[in-house]
Amino acid sequence: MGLIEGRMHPGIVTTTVDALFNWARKNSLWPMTFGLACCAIEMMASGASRFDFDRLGVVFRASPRQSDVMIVSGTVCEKMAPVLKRLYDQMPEPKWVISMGICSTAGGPFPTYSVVQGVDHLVPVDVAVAGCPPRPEALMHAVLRLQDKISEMTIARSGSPRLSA
Amino acid sequence: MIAYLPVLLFILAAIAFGAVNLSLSWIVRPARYDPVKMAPYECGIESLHDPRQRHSVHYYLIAVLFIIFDVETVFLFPWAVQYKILGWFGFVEMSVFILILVIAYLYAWKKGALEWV
Amino acid sequence: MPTDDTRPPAGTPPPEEAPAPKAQDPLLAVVPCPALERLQEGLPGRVGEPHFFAGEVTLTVAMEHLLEVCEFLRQDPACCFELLADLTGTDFLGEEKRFRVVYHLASLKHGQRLRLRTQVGEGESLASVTPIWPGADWFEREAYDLLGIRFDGHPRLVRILMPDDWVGHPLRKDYPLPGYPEHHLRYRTADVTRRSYVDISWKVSGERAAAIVKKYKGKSGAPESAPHAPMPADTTNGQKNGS
Amino acid sequence: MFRTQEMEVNMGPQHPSTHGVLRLELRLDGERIVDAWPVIGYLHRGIEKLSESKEFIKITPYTDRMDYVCAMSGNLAYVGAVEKLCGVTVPEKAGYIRVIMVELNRIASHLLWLATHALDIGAMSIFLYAFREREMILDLFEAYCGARLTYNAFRISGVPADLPPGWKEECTGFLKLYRQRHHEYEQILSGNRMWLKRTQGVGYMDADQCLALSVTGPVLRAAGVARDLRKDEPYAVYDQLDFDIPVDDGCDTYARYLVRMAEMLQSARMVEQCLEKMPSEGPLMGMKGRKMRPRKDEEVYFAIEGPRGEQGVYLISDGTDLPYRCKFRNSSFANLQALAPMVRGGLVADVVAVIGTLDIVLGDSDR
Repeated sequence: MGLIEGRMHPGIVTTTVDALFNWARKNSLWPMTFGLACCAIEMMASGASRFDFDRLGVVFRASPRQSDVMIVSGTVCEKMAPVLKRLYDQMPEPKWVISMGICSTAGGPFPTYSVVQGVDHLVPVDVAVAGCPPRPEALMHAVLRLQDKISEMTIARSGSPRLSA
Repeated sequence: MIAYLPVLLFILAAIAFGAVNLSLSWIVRPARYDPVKMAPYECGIESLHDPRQRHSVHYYLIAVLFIIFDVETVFLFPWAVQYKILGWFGFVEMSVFILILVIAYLYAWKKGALEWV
Repeated sequence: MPTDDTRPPAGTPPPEEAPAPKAQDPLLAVVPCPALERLQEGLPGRVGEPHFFAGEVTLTVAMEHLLEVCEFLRQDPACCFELLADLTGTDFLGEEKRFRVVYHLASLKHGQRLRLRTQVGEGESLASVTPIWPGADWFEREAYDLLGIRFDGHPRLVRILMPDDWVGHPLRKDYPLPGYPEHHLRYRTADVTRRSYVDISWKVSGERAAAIVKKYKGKSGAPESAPHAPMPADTTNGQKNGS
Repeated sequence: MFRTQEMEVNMGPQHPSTHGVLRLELRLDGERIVDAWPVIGYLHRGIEKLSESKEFIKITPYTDRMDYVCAMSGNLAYVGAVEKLCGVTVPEKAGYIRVIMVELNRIASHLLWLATHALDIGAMSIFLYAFREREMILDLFEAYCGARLTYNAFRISGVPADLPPGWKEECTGFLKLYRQRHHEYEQILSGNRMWLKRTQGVGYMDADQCLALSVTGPVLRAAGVARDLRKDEPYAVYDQLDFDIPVDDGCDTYARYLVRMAEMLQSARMVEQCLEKMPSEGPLMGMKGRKMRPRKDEEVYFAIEGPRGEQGVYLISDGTDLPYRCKFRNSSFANLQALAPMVRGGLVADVVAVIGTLDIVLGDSDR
C-alpha cells in the first residue's frame, strides 16, 4: 500500500492495519460484470432476488475502474483473450480473479481451436469454481473462499506473495 | 471582523477535509502503474484513436441552456426565503424576472435548440 | 440417389453396405413439389434430377446457373421463396469440386421448403446471392471465414467469427480440431503474474505474430520478434480494423 | 447547421447491455448514429467442428450450451433432426413431455428477455420480479432433469424419464400464480409513459425488410407476418393443441414487447393443455440402444420455433455413426443482421433498446 507497504516487520501495528483493511476489502468485493456465456446467466441469477449477492457486499459494477474482482464467467475464446487481458490490467489494485465454471477454469467441454484452455493462461486466478454452469450457491461459496483468502493478506515486510509482485 | 471568523474556519475545515483524504489515500493505496492501466477504457478494446476529439456543438448548446435555467432557480431561493417580508413588491419583481426567462425559453424552443438534430 | 456415389470416404472407416432401402421405404417417398415443376418449365435443363429424402426436396444446380435459378425461385409467383433460412458450406475433401454449398429456402406464401445444392472447387469463387436475399450476407461471410469459400459480389467479405488476423479456415477437414498451438495467443508466465503488459508470448509465430509485433512496436515492453519460422501463411485478406 | 466531425465509438465486448460479448463499432454524429458495424465471434467455440468427431448421442449436451437461455429448444431441434434422419418415431407421451418442457423454457427465456430489456431501458424492478418467476421454472426443471440451465433432457427417439410424482401439481400451481404475476408486469410496463416513449417507434423494421434479412421469430411476427413453425410445420404434439399466434403490425420495439408478452400466456395455456391430455402411462423411448447408423450420403434439415425464431439443424450423414456435417442454424445469428439497419439514424440510447428487443444470445449466434 503505497508508502507503508513492505516496510515494517509484522507486529501490533501491521496486524491492526491488516485487520482494518482486510475487513474493509473483503466485505465490499465489487465484481466487474464480465458475462461471457451460460455462467453469466447463473451470475445474473445470483445477483437477482433469490440468491441476492448484495448481502455479501457484492455489487456488480460495469467498468473495470470501479471493480475489485473479475468473475470470468463463461468460455474464454481466442478472440476474447486480448480483451480479457486488457480489462484485467485496467483494474486498480488490489484485484482478484474468480474463474467461474469449468470453461474458464480449464476449457471445459470445448477442446477446440478457438477456446483458451483455462483463463490462467492469461490472468492469475485466485478462486476457481467447478460446474457447468456452477449453481449460484457454488459461486457464493467461491466468494466466501476469496474472502478468507483476503483476510490473510498483510502489509508487513515479508508480505504475502500477492502484494509483493 | 470577528463576525467573519466562522466563515474562515468553515473554509479551512473544507480544505483540510479534502487534503487529509487525498494524502491518506495516497499513502495507503498500492501503487502499480503500467501503460495499459493508463490507457483509456473502451470496453476492453484498444481505442482506435485519441478520444479527445471535436464533439458536436449540440452538447454545448444543451449545456448552456441548462446553466441559464439552473441559475434562474438559484435566484428564486433567496426570494422564497424572504417571501413574507418582501410582500407584493417582491412578487411582482419576481414574476417579471420569470416572465423574461419564459420568453427566452419559448424562443429557444421555437429555434429548435431543444430537439436533438 | 445423388450422383456422387463413389465418393472415397476420407478418414472414415469403410462403410459396410447400408440396409437395402425397401421399395416403399417411407423415408424415400416422393414428395409433390409444385415449385419443381414451375422451375423445370421456366428454366429447363438448369436443375439436376431432384432427390427426395424424409419429405425434403434437394435440387442440384451447377455453379454457373446458381444466380439465375435463385432469381427465378425468388421472383416467380408460384415459387416465391421469400426466406433464405440457411446457407451452409461443407468440405468434401478428396472430391475434385471440394466444397458443397447448400441453400435452404422457405416460401411462406405456399408453406414450402426447398434445398438447393452446388459444388465449388477450392480456388473457384461462387456468385453471392446477397442481391436476391440480403440476409445471405453473414452466412456467406461465415462460409468464407470457416471454409475459405469466396463469394464475388459480396459487399464486405471479411472474417466474422474468427479473429481478423487468424490464419487458416477451421471447418476444413484437414484443419486439426485443437488447432495449431502456435496460433494461440499466450502470455509468458511472468506477464501473467506481473502487472506490466507484454501481450505476446515467445510461442506465437507466423503471420499472426507479425501482425501483433507490428501493432505493439514502440510501446513499453514491446515484444521481440517471435523465434519460430513463420507458418505457410494462407492467403487471408483479413482486413485490419484495429480490433 | 455546421459540419460536425463524426466520432467512432466502440460499444465493446464487455458492456453491461450487450447481452454477452457483442461488439458494435458505432460511427456517431453527435448523438445520431451514422453507421453501426456489429462484430461477433467473441464466443465462437467451434461446436460444429467438435460435433463432427462425436457420435449422435454425444452432441446433445453441446446443444444446451449454444442457446443457453432456452436450452430445451436447442435439444429438441437437434434431437428432432436426428430422428428425422434415422426415420425414428417418438411415442406420444414423450411428445407431450417435450412440449411441456419447451414451452416452460420459452416462458423462462421470455422472462429473461423482459428482465434484461427492462433493465437496459431503466426499469430496475422488473429485473428482480422476472427473475423471481424464472427461479420457479428453474426449480421445476431441476426436479425433472436435475439441471437449472443445461438440461440435456431429451434423448433421440424420446425422453429418458417420466415426470416425477407431484410435479404436475407443482406445475399447475406455478401456472396459476404466473398469470397474476404476468398481469402485474403488464400493469407496470404497458401503460408506463417512459416505457412507451423509449420503445414506440424505436428499431422500426417492416415485414419485407425482415424477410429479406432472414429474420424470423417474434421480430417477424411483430411486423405483421404470422410465421410460426409450431403452426406452419407442426412437430411433436403441437397439432393436437389449440393455441393462437400473437401477431402485431407495429413493427417497432413496443410491438415486439406486446408479441412476446402474449406468447408467454399462450405457452402457459399450452402447458396446461399438455398436462391434461398427456397419457398417464405409455412408452417413453421409441427405440432402444444407442447405435445410430443412418443411411449413407443423406442430408436432413429440421427446424423448430425457438423463442428467438427458426432454430434449425442441418445434418449430413456418411454411413458411420458420426455426422459428416452438423450445422446449427440459430436464430440469433440471422436476427443480428437486423441490428445495423434498425439502429442507423437513431440515437445512441436506442441502441440499447434495440439490442434488447432483438433478444439475441451470443452463444446462439457464435456457436
